[in-house]
Amino acid sequence: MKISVQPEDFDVGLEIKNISRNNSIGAVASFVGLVRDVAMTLEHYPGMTERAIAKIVDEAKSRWQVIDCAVIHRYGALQPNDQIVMVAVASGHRGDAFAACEFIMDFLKTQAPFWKKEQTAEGASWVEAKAADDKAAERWK
Amino acid sequence: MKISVQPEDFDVGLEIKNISRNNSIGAVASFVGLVRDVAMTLEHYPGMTERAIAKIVDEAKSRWQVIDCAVIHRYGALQPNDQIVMVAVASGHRGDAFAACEFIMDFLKTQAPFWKKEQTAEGASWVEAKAADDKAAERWK
Amino acid sequence: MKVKVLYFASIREKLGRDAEELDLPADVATIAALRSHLRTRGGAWADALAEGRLLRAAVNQDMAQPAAAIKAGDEVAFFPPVTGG
Amino acid sequence: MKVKVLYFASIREKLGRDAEELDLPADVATIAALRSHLRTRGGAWADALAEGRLLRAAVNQDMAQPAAAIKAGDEVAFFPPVTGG
Repeated sequence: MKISVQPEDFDVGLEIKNISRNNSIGAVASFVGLVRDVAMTLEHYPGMTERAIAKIVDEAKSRWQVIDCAVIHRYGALQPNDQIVMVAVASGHRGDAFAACEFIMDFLKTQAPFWKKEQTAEGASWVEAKAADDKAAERWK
Repeated sequence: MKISVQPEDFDVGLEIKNISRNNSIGAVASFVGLVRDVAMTLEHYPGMTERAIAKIVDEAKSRWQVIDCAVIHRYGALQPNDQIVMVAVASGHRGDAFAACEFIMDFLKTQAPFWKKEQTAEGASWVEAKAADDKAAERWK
Repeated sequence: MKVKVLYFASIREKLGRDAEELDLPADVATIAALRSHLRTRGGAWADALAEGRLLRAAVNQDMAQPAAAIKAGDEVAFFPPVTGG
Repeated sequence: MKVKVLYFASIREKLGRDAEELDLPADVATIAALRSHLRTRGGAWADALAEGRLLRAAVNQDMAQPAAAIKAGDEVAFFPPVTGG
């Protein structure tokens, strides 16, 4: 189980390998979120961030078979096409791996204290939270 | 768009990178299937396999925003913990990436002509298709 | 009517054959008809292709239902339900 | 009752402050009460913490509802809805 909040980039392939070293694992689902067209700075709440992610992961483990998982979220200045976040879940079964991975991402979006500030030509502006993200999290209830 | 049916191992991290080089991509969902405890040989139907996968990918593209994707399936002799299959889908949005990736995996399981023969201590035996796999594919209708 | 027939996995092993060229009578014009036609060979053929067995088929490398038509030059395949992924 | 209060993102910028130690009156014992208490400072405080604004709060690094209790020694945080991932 790895949870990391860091400014450095990460290697998804390596993280997937690290959680796959076990013959009971038949399925690894993963997700990478990337910066699209606009550079941004990600602020977070040190301490609470790791704690919020750990709670989301624990909730996922109580719902599905999660043999191992890795969650990495970056903060600081990020450029277009940079990786922002990754979630990888290893399980015996693909249904569990997919569900737990998507669940963790949906809750990261609404429960983990990160805030994006975009740098556009007109200046910097805070990204507004999306109603679609609340909806995505609500459907797991 | 990459579809490959091959005996060689693959590098998931590299494949994810290859389909992520585009500023309109905000989300990459991926899946890796691994051999669990029992060594096996995978037989396939050359020609039809690639064709069946291409049809599944086309169907996914008609349903969700798929900017790029990679599907690799191995055949031949595989040992415990070896990688069997990977699907990675790049999209602007995470909901589309997850749905398309899971859809492709579910249909691979029921529509792509591969057959597993396991080598147990008691000898070799063909793996039986699972009703759960038919169900997983049916829920997309 | 000449067709090519392929067999895979457990079917291939039971029949001891992975492919053959056949010249079919005109009335053997669907997957289902070809399957019963092959069963008349008896022995392993009657067993491996028995009605009760769950089999899949493809015509020209596309999954096909029992009622699917077969025409001259087609590549037909019989195999068990797939188990990849 | 002494507590630590943290501000993040747009709230932090509007208030020009990221953290402070406060000694609260005994009747300021919930998130909602602390929020109105801070609004009485007026200016940017009245604006950034106005009732109509969508704000989130945490007590001791756990997301907390407006009615959540605050006790001495707590770390309380105010911030806008999160936008990570």
